[in-house]
Amino acid sequence: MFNLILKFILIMLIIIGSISLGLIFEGIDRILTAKMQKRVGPPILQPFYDIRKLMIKESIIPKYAIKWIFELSPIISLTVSILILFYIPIVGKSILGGSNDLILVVYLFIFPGLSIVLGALSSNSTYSNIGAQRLVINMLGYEFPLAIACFVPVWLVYKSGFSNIFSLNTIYTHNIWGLVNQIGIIGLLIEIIAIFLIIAGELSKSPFDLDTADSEIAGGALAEYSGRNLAMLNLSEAVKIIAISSLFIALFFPWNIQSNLIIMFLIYILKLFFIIFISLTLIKTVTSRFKISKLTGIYWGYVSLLATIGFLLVLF
Amino acid sequence: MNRVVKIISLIMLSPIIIFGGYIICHGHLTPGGGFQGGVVIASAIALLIIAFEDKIIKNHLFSLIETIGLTFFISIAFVGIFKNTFFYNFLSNTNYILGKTIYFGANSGYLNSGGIIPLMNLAVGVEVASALSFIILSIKNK
Amino acid sequence: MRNFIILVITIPLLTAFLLPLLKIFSKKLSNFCIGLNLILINIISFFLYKSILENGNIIYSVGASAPSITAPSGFPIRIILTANALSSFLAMFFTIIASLTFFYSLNTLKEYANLDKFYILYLLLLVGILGFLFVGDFFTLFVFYEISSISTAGLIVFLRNKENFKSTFHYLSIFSIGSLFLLLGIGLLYSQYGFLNMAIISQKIQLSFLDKIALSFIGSALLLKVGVFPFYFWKIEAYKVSPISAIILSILSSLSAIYVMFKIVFYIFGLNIPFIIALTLLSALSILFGNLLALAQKNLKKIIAYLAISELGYIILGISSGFLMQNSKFEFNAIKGGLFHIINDALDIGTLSLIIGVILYIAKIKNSLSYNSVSLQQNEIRGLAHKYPLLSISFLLVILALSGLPPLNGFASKIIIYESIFHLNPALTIIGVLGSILTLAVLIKIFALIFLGAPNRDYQPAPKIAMVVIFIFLSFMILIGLFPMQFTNYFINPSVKALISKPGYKNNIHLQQDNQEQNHSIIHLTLHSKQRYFNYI
Amino acid sequence: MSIVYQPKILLLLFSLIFFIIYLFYLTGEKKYKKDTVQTIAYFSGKTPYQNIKLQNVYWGFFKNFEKLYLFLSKIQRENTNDYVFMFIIWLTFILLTICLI
Repeated sequence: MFNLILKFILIMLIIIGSISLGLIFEGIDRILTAKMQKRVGPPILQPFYDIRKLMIKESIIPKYAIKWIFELSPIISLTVSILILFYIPIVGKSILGGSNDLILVVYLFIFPGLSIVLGALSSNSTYSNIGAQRLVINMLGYEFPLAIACFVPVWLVYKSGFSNIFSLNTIYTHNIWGLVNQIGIIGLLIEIIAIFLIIAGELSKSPFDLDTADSEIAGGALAEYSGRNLAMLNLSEAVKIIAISSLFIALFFPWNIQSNLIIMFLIYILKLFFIIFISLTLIKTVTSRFKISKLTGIYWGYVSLLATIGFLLVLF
Repeated sequence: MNRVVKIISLIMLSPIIIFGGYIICHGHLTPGGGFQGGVVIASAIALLIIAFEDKIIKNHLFSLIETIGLTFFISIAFVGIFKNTFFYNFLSNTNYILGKTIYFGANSGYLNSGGIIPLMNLAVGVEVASALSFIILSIKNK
Repeated sequence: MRNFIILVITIPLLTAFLLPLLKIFSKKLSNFCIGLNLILINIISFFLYKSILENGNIIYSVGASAPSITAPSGFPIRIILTANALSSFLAMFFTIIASLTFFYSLNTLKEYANLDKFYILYLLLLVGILGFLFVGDFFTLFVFYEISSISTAGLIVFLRNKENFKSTFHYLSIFSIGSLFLLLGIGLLYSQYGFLNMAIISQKIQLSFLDKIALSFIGSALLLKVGVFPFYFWKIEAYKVSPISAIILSILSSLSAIYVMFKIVFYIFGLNIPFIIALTLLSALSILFGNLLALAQKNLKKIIAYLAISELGYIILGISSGFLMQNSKFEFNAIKGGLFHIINDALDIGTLSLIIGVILYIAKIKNSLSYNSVSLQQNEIRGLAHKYPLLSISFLLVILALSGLPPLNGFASKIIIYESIFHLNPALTIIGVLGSILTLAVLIKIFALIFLGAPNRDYQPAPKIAMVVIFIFLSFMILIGLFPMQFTNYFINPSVKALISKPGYKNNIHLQQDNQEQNHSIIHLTLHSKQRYFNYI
Repeated sequence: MSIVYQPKILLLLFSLIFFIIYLFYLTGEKKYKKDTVQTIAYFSGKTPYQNIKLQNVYWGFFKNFEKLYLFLSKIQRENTNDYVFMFIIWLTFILLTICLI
């Protein structure tokens, strides 16, 4: 019985921790972009205030919308984003370690996108239809280089003869930078560049934010959401930032000091900040939006070319 | 068709059918068998159809005969299961009907010797005759 | 107990021939008889599977107690049927699906003109499928190849309008050439070795140049029947116009053709490495191009065809890469993933086509081509989710299962395939992940166009029995998805052992020693009488 | 190679988190002014709402791969000697792979 309560507390801890961590990092992201554009920027807890305001507002359901899909999909998108964090080794081992949870995590990342698309399509408004189709094109695009990037460390672990090669724990414990020679180091660096583009694409941030393109299609996929539904979507957005970057931390930046939990967690926060700063704030402020007719060309062409070059270099 | 064709076709009907029957029954001895004999009989029926513009033959009759032939074929095979295996030649070497045992070497061919093979030829002959005449009839009706 | 093999094949044959007689008494009686015979086959194939699990494979020679009792001239020309764990498990599984689709078509395909003719062809196609699984010698392989292709042609032309005639002409012209090449290959083997029995030929074959030509003819004729990427064009023509239950049965026939192809390539010709490498490449291509083409289709039934092709690509990818990784520890898992995916694919594509059949029934779209497969162009069907929540929930579950998302059964088999293929070449796993995301995009497009949006006209109420059949399929999918390990341990592992056991193939089934006096026929003297006769599969 | 993918735990965890999030979701505001102008889908132009047309579903994707789809549609033309010709081509491909290598 005691064991159950412990588990329940652990789950609650992870839910609240991931949501608040995500919102804090979103706040930091907003401040940094503001600073880079020479303006003051909102207070650090601004995302929390947004969420509380949204929870108070009315959550309107459009006329011809299908009620149950429209309401359920934001909640499913949030729950699955939190679920991913249980499979990723953040400090020591992941909570739910398995022998092939890398493929599971790659597939679980499709769920939030899928539920937002279904919710947007069910809201029966032209803008959200177009936004949802663009989100699907975006998913089609970044899934290919994401698969390549995720299977590079698996190949390294396989080449040096470990078992259970698809489990994130083995990749996290065996530091892949040690398993590779000089050419491989260059390959991994190229891979990291590709990863920053993939993270920006996954979270549909600036160069790839075609589905919520504010100027073109007024809020895009989330045009019809308001009130607590929109709050759920913002939360799922925040948790996805944490999830995708902690996946790539586990894969590509596993250095850590073996001491008590708090120091290891702080190092994890530092790595998280490093990745989010480069992949989100830096790329967001620097680049502008790609055209939709070029999006998959860029993904399947340049980004996956970058990833495959990295993979080939690692092969030597 | 005028009267001459009708009478000639009626006269020619019986030799054709008898010849077809001969081919079917002697299937296990002489060349030809169920299929070839059935085609001969179907040509006789075609003769009738053309001569009398099918005043007398209805086509659902043929599909009935066809199914009878088919089910007869399959049921003989199923009877074999009780003896040993499917399609088992339970009549051969039993010296009963169609079961005369034949010794290795040249012989003039005995009619009641094939076991269930003549029965199979009979079933296939009936089925093919009715199927082909059904086809000829439907082509004519189109 | 020994006769179960032949009963599974011949009982549907008997009912197919009896149908016109039964129709004279009453339509109800004929439908009742078909249902009864389908349930009978289910029971028989279940007991067959159980008996094979207990006491090994079965060899059954039609017409004589032992395969070696032959004509005096000395070479054994016998119809021989063999069943191992894999083929009997597939037979049991396919009969369950075929009987469920029968009850489904009773409900939704009522408006067909002369239904009993339809069910004759339906049962003949089922005989063709089951025959493929139990075939033991080459000529019966050719006979069942002909039966299934002619009955599919009959099912395509069933609706008798212009489009159907065109597609049947395409279909028949391709398959006559396909069966020609199959016969050519069999003739080459027969002329060289004098035997038609697969076991003897596998024993005596020396893989000369002529044998390789024969293998390529037989292999490509069977690949044509399977319908993977390069040989898929007849499938688009056939599925575009044929009724839903015919689509499901022809999917099952391509799955059983996969079993025969791998049996022949693996057992009889010995592992021909270039052919297996070509198969892996073709299946990777079929995953990609199957999905890419499905994205651009306007016709619902064509989309089913393209998705079926891409799912076949996964199966062949799994099995052939398993064969390529000979005697390494990943071979067992790769083949296990491939076979497991046969079951999942049959269920997923089956449910998808059942749901699309219900959609066509609801929108009162008869099967003449102008309406035949609703072209999504004119948005004839819209906003079904408002009035049919159950149907849209089942379609969402099919989206999850077909594109292989975690909780359901598609993912359970794909994860095994990806793991074991990675050791052969990581590019195959990447193509697999890409294929499943493309399938997801296709299914979202159908869901958006048909289920969401403002409803434009009133629709018929959903047919009761059809929905029950769909829920049975869905419960199968959810059960397999939630308990993949138990399912594979009990069902799939013995089948994989049966497929892999190449050494076992030769000597694990000894001819039932038949000590009646007929044994001392000439064949016994000619073939080194001291040693046991032959070792059969 | 222990394949330790437990769907049951995944589903259990999913439903637990879903339940907790749903509790948090219920604290939000539920009421909204029904069938007022609010609920009509937002559209800046004058033309009334049309459902998605098939031609422009995934327009960006097809625009990107236009040449590929042109080539693919050339293969699938509905005449018989095209199909037979393709079957012969692929037959020779398999013949060459088996016999020559």
